[in-house]
Formats: sequence, structure tokens, C-alpha cells
Amino acid sequence: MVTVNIDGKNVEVLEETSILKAAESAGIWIPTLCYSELFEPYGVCRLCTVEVIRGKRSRLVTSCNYPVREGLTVLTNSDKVKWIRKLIMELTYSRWPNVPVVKDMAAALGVSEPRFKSLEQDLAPDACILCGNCVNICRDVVKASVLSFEGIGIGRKVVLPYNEQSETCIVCGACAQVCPTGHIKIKSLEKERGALQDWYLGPKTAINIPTLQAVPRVPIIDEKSCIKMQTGGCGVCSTYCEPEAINYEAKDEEIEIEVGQILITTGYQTIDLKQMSQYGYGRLDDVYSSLEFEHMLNSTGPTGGTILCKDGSEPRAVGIVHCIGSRDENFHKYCSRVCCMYALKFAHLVKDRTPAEVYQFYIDMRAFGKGYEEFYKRLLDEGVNMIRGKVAEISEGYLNNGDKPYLNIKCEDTLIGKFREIPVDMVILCPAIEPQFDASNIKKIFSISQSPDKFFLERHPKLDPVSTMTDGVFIAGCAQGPKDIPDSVAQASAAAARILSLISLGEVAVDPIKAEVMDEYCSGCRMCNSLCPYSAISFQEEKKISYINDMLCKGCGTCVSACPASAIIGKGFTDKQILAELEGILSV
Amino acid sequence: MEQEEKEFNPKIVAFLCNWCTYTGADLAGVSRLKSSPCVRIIRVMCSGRVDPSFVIKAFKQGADGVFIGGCHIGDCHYSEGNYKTLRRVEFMKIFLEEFGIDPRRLRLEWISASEGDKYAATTLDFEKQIRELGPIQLVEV
Amino acid sequence: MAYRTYLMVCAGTGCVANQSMKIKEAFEKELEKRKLQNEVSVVTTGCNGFCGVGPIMVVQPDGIFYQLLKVSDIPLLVEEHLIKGRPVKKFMYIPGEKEPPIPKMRDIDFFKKQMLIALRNRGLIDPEKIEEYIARGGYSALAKALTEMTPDGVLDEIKKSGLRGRGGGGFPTGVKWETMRKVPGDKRYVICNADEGDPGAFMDRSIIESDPHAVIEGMLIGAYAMGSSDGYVYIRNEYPIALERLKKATGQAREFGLLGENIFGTDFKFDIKITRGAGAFVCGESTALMASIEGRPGEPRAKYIHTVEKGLYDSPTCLNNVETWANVPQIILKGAKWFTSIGTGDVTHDPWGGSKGTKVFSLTGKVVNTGLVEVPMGITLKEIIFDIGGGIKDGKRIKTVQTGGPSGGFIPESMLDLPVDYDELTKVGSMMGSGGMIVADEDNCVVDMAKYFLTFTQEESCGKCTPCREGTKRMLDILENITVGKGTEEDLELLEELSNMVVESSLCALGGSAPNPVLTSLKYFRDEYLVHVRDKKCPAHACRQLNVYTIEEEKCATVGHGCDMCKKSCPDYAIMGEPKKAHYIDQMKCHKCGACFDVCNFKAIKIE
Amino acid sequence: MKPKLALYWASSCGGCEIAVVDTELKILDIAGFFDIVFWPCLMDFKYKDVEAMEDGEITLCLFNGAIRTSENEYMAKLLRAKSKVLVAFGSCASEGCIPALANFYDKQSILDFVYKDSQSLEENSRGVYPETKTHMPEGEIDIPEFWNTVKTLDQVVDVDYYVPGCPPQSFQIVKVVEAVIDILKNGKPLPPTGTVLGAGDKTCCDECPRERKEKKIKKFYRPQEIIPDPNECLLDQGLMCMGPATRSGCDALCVKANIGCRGCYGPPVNVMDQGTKMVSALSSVIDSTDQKEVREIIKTIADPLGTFYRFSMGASLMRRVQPKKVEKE
Repeated sequence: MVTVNIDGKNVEVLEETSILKAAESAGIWIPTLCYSELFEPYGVCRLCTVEVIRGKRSRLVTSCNYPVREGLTVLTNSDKVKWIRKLIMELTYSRWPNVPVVKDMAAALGVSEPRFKSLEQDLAPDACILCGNCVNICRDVVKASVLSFEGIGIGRKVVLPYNEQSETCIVCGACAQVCPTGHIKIKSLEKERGALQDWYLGPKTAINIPTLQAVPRVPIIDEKSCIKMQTGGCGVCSTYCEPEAINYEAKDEEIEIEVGQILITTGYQTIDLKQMSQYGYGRLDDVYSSLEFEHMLNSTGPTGGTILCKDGSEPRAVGIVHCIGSRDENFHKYCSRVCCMYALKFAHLVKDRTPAEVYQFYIDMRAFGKGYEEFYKRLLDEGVNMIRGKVAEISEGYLNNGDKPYLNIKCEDTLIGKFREIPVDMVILCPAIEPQFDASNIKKIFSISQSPDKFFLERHPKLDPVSTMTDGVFIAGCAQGPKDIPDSVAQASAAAARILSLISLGEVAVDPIKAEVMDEYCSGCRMCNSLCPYSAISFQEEKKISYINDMLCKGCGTCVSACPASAIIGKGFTDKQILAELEGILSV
Repeated sequence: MEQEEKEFNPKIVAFLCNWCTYTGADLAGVSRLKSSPCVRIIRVMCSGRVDPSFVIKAFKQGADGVFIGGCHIGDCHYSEGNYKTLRRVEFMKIFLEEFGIDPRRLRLEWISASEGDKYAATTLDFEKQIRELGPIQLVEV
Repeated sequence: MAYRTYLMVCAGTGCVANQSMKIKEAFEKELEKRKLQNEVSVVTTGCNGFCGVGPIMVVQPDGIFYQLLKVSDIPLLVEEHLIKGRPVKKFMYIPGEKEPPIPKMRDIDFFKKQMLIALRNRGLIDPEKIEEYIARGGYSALAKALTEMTPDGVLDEIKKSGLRGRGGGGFPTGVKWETMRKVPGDKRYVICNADEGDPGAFMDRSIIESDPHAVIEGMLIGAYAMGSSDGYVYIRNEYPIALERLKKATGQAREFGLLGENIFGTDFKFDIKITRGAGAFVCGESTALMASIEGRPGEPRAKYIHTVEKGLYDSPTCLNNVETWANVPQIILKGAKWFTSIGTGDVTHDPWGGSKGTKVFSLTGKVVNTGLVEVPMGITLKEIIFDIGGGIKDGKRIKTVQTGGPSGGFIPESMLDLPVDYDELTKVGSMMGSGGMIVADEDNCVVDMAKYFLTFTQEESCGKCTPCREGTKRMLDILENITVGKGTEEDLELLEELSNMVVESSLCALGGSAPNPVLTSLKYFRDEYLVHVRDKKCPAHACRQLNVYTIEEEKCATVGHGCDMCKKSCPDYAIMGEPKKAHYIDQMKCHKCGACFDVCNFKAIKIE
Repeated sequence: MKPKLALYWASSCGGCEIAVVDTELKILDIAGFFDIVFWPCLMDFKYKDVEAMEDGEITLCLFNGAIRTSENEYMAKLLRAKSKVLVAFGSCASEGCIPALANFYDKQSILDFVYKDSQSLEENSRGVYPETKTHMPEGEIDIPEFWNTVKTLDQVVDVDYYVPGCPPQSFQIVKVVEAVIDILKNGKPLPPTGTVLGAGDKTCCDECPRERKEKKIKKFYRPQEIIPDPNECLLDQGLMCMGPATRSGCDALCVKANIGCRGCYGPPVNVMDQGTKMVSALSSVIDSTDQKEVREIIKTIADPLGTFYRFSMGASLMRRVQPKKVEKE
């Protein structure tokens, strides 16, 4: 601790504290336009200039970055200091007369009318005052170093590299946050952030609870939006978290687990509704996907379960459109199976919670399963309008001037054989269930197959519906094909049982189909060396012959047929066996 | 002459990969699809196991056509076995032509386990092709 | 192989620009033609300093000095001097009209009064050959330091010598080194500041061009004293010859084992990296320079924590100017006592107590002999200007001398007896600076000159802090107004106030010294300012917007016979009149460019 | 009584005989140990001398040359009957060799070329075909009949052993002869029938001193197109080399002369068809997955059939090229 005298007051502060901080602790105000606790003092506005006296020597220093020393005497309000500040303020004020922070500071320092006119005067109220906060926070805190100053002298300005949107900018918004004049504005870039982006209606911050019903219900840090994780900067949240629960080190990591069997339940995704522009999804307000609507219905959702239009009003009529992308020659020919029933549920809930009219637009009502048909009948009794026909277009319509626009659903009612236009306030689309976009990757990883619709293919549709072509790999749920919850549970249980039965056996017999090099015939031409996708073949330098690792070999036999000396034999599928087979089938 | 042609029952040897085409053929059967009855199937683990010598041997022993079925490119159960098949068949076609055997008698198709219909259609088409080409009739030596 | 005669052709930037390399080639060709190539050797040397009369050649060992040579002169010179043994008078230095030419270099006033320490090898060695430097005693100071002295001993010697920073600040080098030595830390740097930004000053360039090894040796000794193993030379890229020679010199030193590990068989290791600057004036400021080396924008930062504690890469760093480093070997070799015998004051107890050794100045402006001079401290300005510089051109009167580069101050004629001394110069409002010395005569207007210097510093301000960025610009606005007749007396006060504020509150020395020309001119030449703002006139006629150009009708008609030259030269078509008759100027149209004044051969145009 | 030795040349160039003579002083051992009863190339024997022998009288018969004519076939059968041990000696007898390249064509087209179309024929002899039987005043003269397809010895008669090579290397002949002498002198058991003598079980690569890497071939070069590195595998450099699919035994003769193996020692033990095996191996290491590019790469191989079956056409699976069918209109 050192003691300094500030304006006659003795202040005891830690060594290396800046005069500004020391004065602050003594309740003495020092003006500044560029100081921020977030980064190293930049010391450019010079308004915080104070007079320090050491012995007989007096000098002017900037208090923001001058470290206190024992026995220092500081004058924050001497005539000299006042004169300097005023003159600096005059300079600043003359250049940016309309910026609020400058105006306020000028008033505080008693500057009313500058004595000179700045040729570079900028009358904008949100002009850049070159305080450097944005540049400093970007470099020191965010550690992205995107923003920087360009030009020298009076021509200095803050720019993005080449005045273009920079790839290194993580759009954290810190610069806009620290800008004292509002000069920096963040344009929305609509960066895609995962598959949930389209329907997530809540606020999006780097720290959030993924869904309100998340278990465990703790906040997580989104690695992609967190400045700390992106650049190593920021870290502000940890300074505020008292129990020190924030751990930036706990990043996503790859864990290798050795297992004997794998059950693939990678589920599904819904079709991208934006590609069917006639339905207006993403273009028209109040056209929702079923998942978004489900989210709205949720009592922990953004509206607390109340059904509301974007403008906050209650819908007068709601249209529910089935088979968006399902049973459609242009998209998916198959039926997504679950839509009819959840659409009926939606209709029921809309009826239950609002007085709105509900219209169902369907191709065929597929109320299969236990109790479903009865539910359908009940809905009919509730007065839900059922229209059999495919919707052609959803567009905006206006009733009268000044009235809120409505959504016009055009369709053909095949039961009455007429073309109809139905006005509603809200439309819910039932998108097709389709395989995950990366299903083909999963397929490759596990060497399993996909059916033509790209869902994973079971070994046998009737006899072996949960296993795959690869031993020990099983599938269940929508990864295998569209199905509802009971079906998924049933299939998953079946797969689990299959897995358990193998575990209880304790051991697994592997195929004896392997390739083997006959040392006495191999001359080490290395023809086979590059062929094995499992790297089972290696070249033994000392013996000058190739060698196949039994454990890595999967027995495909490519090397067997490639061996120009026929020195590799494929057990189970030897040349002899195949030729004998050939002879056999051609003998008749 | 016409009499003879009617009696021509092509012998087609099919080397089918265990994971895709063989299963596809199975599916064709399960699905009650009509595939060529002339096809005599030899199951191999991977189409990459098919040694060009087998093809020659098959023709030599009286096969009128040889059919090789494998997984689609990129979908090989063994990652890339079918690439080798692709290259070998490509080479064999040139080879067969030089041997004076119509290269159309050798056919390579990618048929996945789910493409029972493709299996059925392809084998029928191949049979038709072979019928058009007629019996192989190698010169006696 | 020894030659009977050596032709020392100057290859400093000034002489090279005047085709000295062609002169060299012409000599070589001619010597070959005359079969003298085994008797006479042509050597390229560094800058001689007397750049005003380049290209220069000195014939050694006789010491005959030839100036303003042309390629066509060479055959004659070879024939006369080298074959017939008759030095050619017409290429010699002639001090004045009707005076006999001076054949020997050492007899020329320009050289006579100089004292060479930093530039002691100039013109004598080929700077691109380390052997020649060694032959002149080079690297023996390093050998002495490494083998006979401890780092403390070296430090002590430098402290005792009273050497002060030649870059301008005049900070005692020994004190700086000692502080650095005391700061803990494994990684420590020494930097040579060769980012000479002052317009018209070229001593650093000249030292590197003529004797690069002296700088390297100085840095080696400094590094040894301060325990550093990494050195940087920050040199501006506009100095291609200096850069090339420095690169060659470090390469040769490395080859000779003078840079690298185990220098002179000791544990001492040191190497130098060369960083090229992009020519920003502010990068001559130590913190901005370090930022630039680190690859950041060259902007200064507050120096409340000194760079010797936290400099380059936050490590202890000692930065000295080229000239400072070049002085070091001589001090070590000849001793502090010798060094203190030159100069002013007493530095035995107070390192700030005097100015010791020599200082290199670039003498420019209205003097007869312009060039680079190294003079002992304590010499008066008068001696430099009149004895070395040969007085004012065209017999005009001296008005003022401005020292210290664009941030220096004006010193009036009345103070020309002032000795060259850090503190004396500071006292009168100027400074030693890097050693610029610009002499102005009665034709120069101080307001105009102050405006010129301020324009430079204002343009070179990095713009980081408000006082320097905004303040210098407003000051310039005011000066601009004064020179076009829009100034008021209040403006002078505001100018003075602004100047003081900028000095007091700027972040770095650039801002802190930029107002010096304004402040000193206001102090010593206030009357001249007052004439500008009150009468809207410029006594020196340099502020053209204040001039009123008129034509003396009679002279024009009778002497010049209405030659029409002025009319043709006027871009504004402001001059009227028929040929052979008197012309006159339409003042409404005249934009005061002065073109007519310059073209009139009959002095018929008058300025009021 | 000395064991009896017979040597015969059917359709061959005589190189195999030269190779026997090339055993240098060893030939004296042979002549000393055996009683040479038939060697038309060197000595004056008549067929009738052989015909007069008892069945199995000849202890060892080294038969070289392919079976091209009725005469070849007759002599093969005759020598088979008269010999205890019949050896297919050299590439022609064991796998058809160069004569079997005639199997690319049929009898008629060959005769047409030689007696009708060849530019070197004199006009008046053009179109004069040889007849197997010609009536002359002195009586009927017959010349052997020209078969449609060249055959190997074992396609005509049973063969006990094979000595491959075009020609078999002399040092290998020496080894075989020494082994035979050893067996006959010391009453050792004979090796199993069908054994290949004077060659190894591995491939030419086994004897090749070159450095080999994992193979990836982007283009095949003709020998005149590049100067190969003498220490690197020729195939690795893109030069055609039959080594990997050729039996060892020659001590990598061609490869050591910086030229690819031609394949004269025939297929290795387990390989039933040298050419298709080469197709399989090479196409495995062609460095492309694009069908078009693959085809382009394959096309850089000059005359694949002739190259891969240069020596083994006669013993290959197909044995001959099928005559081109006339396109039906």
C-alpha cells in the first residue's frame, strides 16, 4: 500500500494503482472520454490530465495510466489542469459539437463556445470521437484485432480491414457496446447457428439454457458465440460468478469409448420449408412450422402457452396444412406418419385455448393405431373444419384499409369439387420427416446401408428389423424411418434386447473370412500394399514380403484377386472354391 | 435356325457382393419381382474379390455373359473395394475385345441392398442383351 | 597489393545521386586505357559530408580534394594528375570569388574546424569492407571491452564519459544503461534507432553509409554492458544504400565471428536483426518504434514506465540513436577522460552537468557550404555558420538559425554566440534534436517557416492523442490564416496558448515539441507576426498572399520595352499591356503566385 | 550302360539348344554321363532311329518347341512313348511362347498373309499355297499339316516335368542336369510329376534388386519415353514389367538391364493365367477413381494382350483369340 495526497486528501491505495482509480476511491471526479476498466488505459483524450508534484518538480500527467508512488502529491483541479482540460475540451467540442457525451463533458468543464472552428467538424450526433475504445476492446479483450485505426494525424479513423466485413470478426458486438457515441452499429448477419436456429424463438446469447425444460437445468456456454472460447478474450462472466462455476476449459471434447455394439438412433430432421416458397414460410409472419407451434404451445415457451400472432393479437382463424413435402412427388414420396395425429392435437388445443376457427387441409386422414380414430371422430364433433385437398398457395390478403392483413389459403376442396380461398390469421405447416442431413456420413462410418429414401436400412424388413448389415450395429427410431413415439420406443426396446442378448452370451464369434499371405510365394512386389482400406497389409522390410494383420482384415478379398503371384489366399473364398463353384453352376 | 434360337438359354454368371447386390437380389426375391432366371449367382464378400481370371474362366466354361454386382461407389461395405472392381472391369472390357469376345458380355452394375427392383430390371435387361448377342461359341482348340 | 595512389570516390547518397558511381566507372575505364590499373586504385567511400559540392573525390595519400566532377572531366584528370603529376585546379574547391583554389582537403574551412569521432572513418575506408574498418582500429574497442573489462567497467566508462543521447533528448547514456542493467529479466534488447525522420537531416544515414561497423561495434559493447544478446536496427526503408551496407556489414561481422555466439572466444553472444521502417516520422519515437518492430501500428504509448524496464515485447530495452552508438567504441578505446576533455560543463558528479564529445549537424539553408559537419560540443553557432559554413549566400544577412529539426526552435541572430550544448539550446527554446541546422536569411519569413515546420509535424502526427491531433491542426489553421492576411492579434494569443497546451499535454515527444518553432518564433520575432496580422504584410515577401505585385511602368516601357514575358507567365491573365509598351497588373485578377516577379529580367515588378 | 538322352526341337527357334550348349564345360559332363541317342539339331539322327527304339528306352527327353504342325505332334507322341521321362523344355514347350502369338490369328489368315498378301512375295508365286500332299512323278510327297492353333506340349501328350524360360538359363540347366545325374547315379526318388524344374516358386520380384514402394500408377510409359531410375521398381516408375506375375528363376535378367520383365518364365505356381492376373493386379493400383480417367490410363498400355501373354498365350485360359465375327447386316 502506498499513500498519496490527492487534492489535500491522503489516500491509501495499492501500489501501481492509477491516479484516476485512487482519486475515484477518494471520491474525486476526474473527467475522461476514453477510459474503460476493461482494457489497459489508452490515454488519448487527455482530459484526465492532472498535475503531480514530486519534490519540487511539477508535471502534468494523464491520471488514467500514471501509477501512484509513495509520497506523490496530486492536484486534480489546479489552474493549470483546469486550463489544459478546458482547451482540450474546446478542441474536442469544436470537432464534434453534437455528440451527447462530448456535449455533456463540455458542459461539465465549463466550455460553452469553442474559440475556433474545426475544419473537420462532424455534426453527426453519433460521430466517432476516436477514443479508441472499440479498437482496444477488440484487441485486448476480444482478442480478435479486427478493428484498427487507419490514417495518421487529423485523418485518423476507425476501420475494418479493407473496409470490408472481416472474416475474423466474430460479431460479438463488444465494440458497439463500448462505443460512447453509438457510432458502431451491428448489422444482423443472420449467421446460421445450428439446426435449432430456425425455430428457436427465445433470446440468443452466448450463455443460455438450451430449452426451458432442459435437464439438468443449467446454463451452458455456446462455444461458437462465446468470445472467450473464440479468441481467449473477454471472460467477463467468470468475474461475476461468485461460486466460480464457470469453466472455459470444459470444452467439447472427443472421447473414445470402446464398445462391442452400437445402437444408432440419430433421429430425423424436418424438411426445409423455405424451399416451398408458395407456403410463405420465412416470408410471411404467422406461418409457423409444427415444431415452432409446439414451442408456442409449451407453458414454458416464449408466450407461456398462449396462442398469439406475431403482432400479439389472438388469431381469429388457424389453418393447419398437412403433408408439406411428404407424399409429394417433388420431395418425399413417403408418408411421414406422425403429422395427421399431431395436427389433430393442434386443432384440439387451438379450439381449447382460443375461440378461433380451425381448418385442417389434408390429403388422406391417416388415423391408424390405438385410440387414434376415436380422437379424429371427437375432433369432428368439436367443429374442426376438415378440407380434403392440397393447399396451392398461402398469400397475404387485405380486407379493408387499415385492417390487419390476413393469410389467404388457396386450395381445392376435393370433396365438394371446388376451388376455395380461406382467410386465416395463422398457418401451421406440417413438414415432412426426413433423414438427418448427415445420415450418409453415419452410413459410411458404420458401413450400413440406406434405403432409397435415405433412412437407414435394416437387415431384413420382417425378420431382422433392428439390425443392420454390419454385425453389432443396430438401428431404432426415426433414423430407420418415420414413426411415432410408441413405435420408436418399441423398436428401441427390441434393439436393446438384441444387444443385451449378445452381451449375456459374453463372446462373439467373428467371421473366419480373412486373407492370408503365403510367405513361400510372396516376393514382395508391394502390389497389394496400398489396397487395403483397413491398413491391414504391411510390408515387412526385413523379409521383403507383405503381411496381413489378421485382426484388421475384414475379408473383402480385394488383395486376393490383386495379388499377381496369387500368394494371398482368401479363406472361405479361395480361388479353388470359387472356380469349383463356377464349374458347378456352369456344368448344367 | 429359328428353332435353335428359341432353345438358346443363356448362361449368365453373376458375381454378387455379399452386402449390396446379393442382398438386393434377395430383396428382389422377397419382393416377388421378376428377375432373369438365367442368372447363376456366385456370392463373394466384395465385388473386389472378382478376379478377372474368373471372368475368362467363366466364358471358357460356357458362360454367355458375366455379371458383376457391387455396392454403389462410395457405399462399399469395405470402403473402396468397388473402385478396384470398376478399374478391373474397365480393363477387362478392353481385354475381352482384344480376345475377340464382345465386351457387352461383361456387365458391372452398382446395386444396393435396397434396390431389389434395380436388380430385377438389370438382370432382365442383361439377359435380353445376351440373347441379342447370341451364344458365345468359342473356337474349339 | 599496394597502389601508389588511391582515388577515394564518395559513394554517399548525395554523391551517388550526382552520378559518382559513373565517375568511378569512368576512372576505372580510363585507368585501364592508360594501363594504370595496377598503380592506381579506385575506392568508394562513405559520405564526406560536403554534399553540396558532390560528386567528390579525394586523391590519397596527397589529400587533394576534387569537387563537382563530371564523367567528361575524367580523361583530363587522369592525364594531368595521375600521369603528369599536376593537380587540376579547375576541379578544386574555391572558397570565394577571386580567391585561389584550395587543393588539400584538410585546408578547406569546411573540414578544418570539424572534429571527427562518430564520422572518423568517413572518406577513408570502403564501408563495404570490414577489413578496412579493422585496419583502422575497428573492433579493438570491443576486444578491449570483452577481454579486459567487466560489463560494470564498460558501464562505468560510459557513465564517466558523460555521453548523452544524440537522438535529440540528450538523456545521459550511462544512466540509461545502468538502469537497464539493474532491471531483471533474461530477454533484453538493444535497439539502434536509425529511423531518421527529420527532413534535411541525414547524419544517421551518413554514419551508416560511411562506417556501419562503428554502429555495430557500439551496439556490441552496449549489449555486453547491459547483458543483452538481441539487437535490432530500425532503419527507414528510404535509405537503400545505408540499408544495403548495414546488411553487408552485419553479414561480414557474422562471418568474422563478431556477431553470433562466443564472440572473441568468450561466452558473450549477440546478434542483430534489421527491421525496416516505412517512413513514419513518429516511428522515430522510441515506443512507437518498438511497436513497429513488434508488428503493431507505429503509435507511441505513455512512458510513465520506461522502456528500459518494459520496452520491446515488454522486456527491458535500451534504445540509442545511431550517432550515440557510433561514439561508444571510441570512448572505450580512448577512455572517458579523453572524451570529457571535449565539450562543455562538468559531468563528474551530475550526468546532466554538461555536453561532452562532438555532435554531427546537417548544415543547410542559406549558408555557402552545406553538408554534414561533426563539431565539438561548445563550439558556437556562429563558428559553425560562418567558419565552417562559409557565411550566408549572396552576402545577405542572417536572420535566424533553426536547430533540432522540425520540432526545434528558432534562434535569432543576436544569440549566435550560443555554444552548442544540450541545455543551452533548450534554455532558449530550441533543442539539439537530431542535429538539423537550418540557416535563414532576410528573405525568409519566420511565420512562413514556422508554418512549414508545423505542416510537417501536423501531417506526421499519428493522431492518437487529442492535443497533438486536433491542437496542431488548429495551430496550423491559425498560421495559415496569418499568412494569408486573415489573422488577428487575438489569434497570436490563442496560438501561443494552444502551443503551450500541446507541449504540456501531448502523449509523446512529437506533440511535446511540435510547437517549438511556433513558440520560439513568437518569442523572438513577435514583431514580424504583428506586421502580418496588423498590416497584412510580409516583410520578407515570403507569404505571397500578402504581397501586392505592381509593375513600374517606366522601367517596363523604357528598359524592358514591354517584353511581354510577365504577361505570358501569368496563369490568371491578370497582366495587361501591349508589347513594347508598359504593362500593368489587374489586382482583382492577381492570385499572387509571383511568377511575373520571377521572370522579369528588368526588375520592373515590385512587391509592396 | 549309360542312361539315354534325347533332345528334340519342335516349333522353336533353337535358342534352347544353344542354351544347352551354353552350359560350357558342363556339356562334357552331360556327354560323358549320357548316351545321346537323339539330337537332330546337333547330330545326324533319323526319325526312324527313334521309331526303332523300345518304348521307354530313352531315359530322359528334353523336348523344346511348341506344337504347331502335324509333324510336331507326331514327334511329341513318339518321344512320349519312347521316353521314361519327358520334359517340356523351355517356354515354347511349356507355355507356347512366341510361336503361340500366332494364336492371335487363325490358320487361314496366316497362310493368306504368307503366301498371298505379303509384300515380299514375288508376283508369280503369289497365291501358291502349300499342299500337304503333292503328286510328283516320283510319287506322293507330303509335308506336315499346319494346325489352326499352336499348342503346348502338355496339351498334346503327358509331360513329366517343365523347365521354363526363353531360353532356360544355362545355370538353371546345369542345376537341372546335376540334379538328374544325382538322381540317376544315387538312385534318389524322382520329384512328383508336373514339377517345374530350374525355376523358383516365387516371382521375378524376389530376384529383383530394385527398391519397391506402395504402388500408385497414373500413367504407363513406353521404354523409350523415360530413362528409368536403375534402383527403383520399374512399375513404380510407370514402366511395364511382368515381373510380379512371372516365375522367378532367371535372376531378374531383363530388370537388371533396366528393362521391364517380359514374362518368359511363365506364371508363378498358383497363377492359372498370367495375363488376367496382371490385369487384376495393375488395375488395382491404377491411381484414379474416375471411370474416364481409368480408361485413359489403361490406354497408355501398349498392346495389353500381346504384352501380358507374350510367352504364355498357348497355356492361357483362352489359349487363343476368337476370330472376329462378321457383323450381321
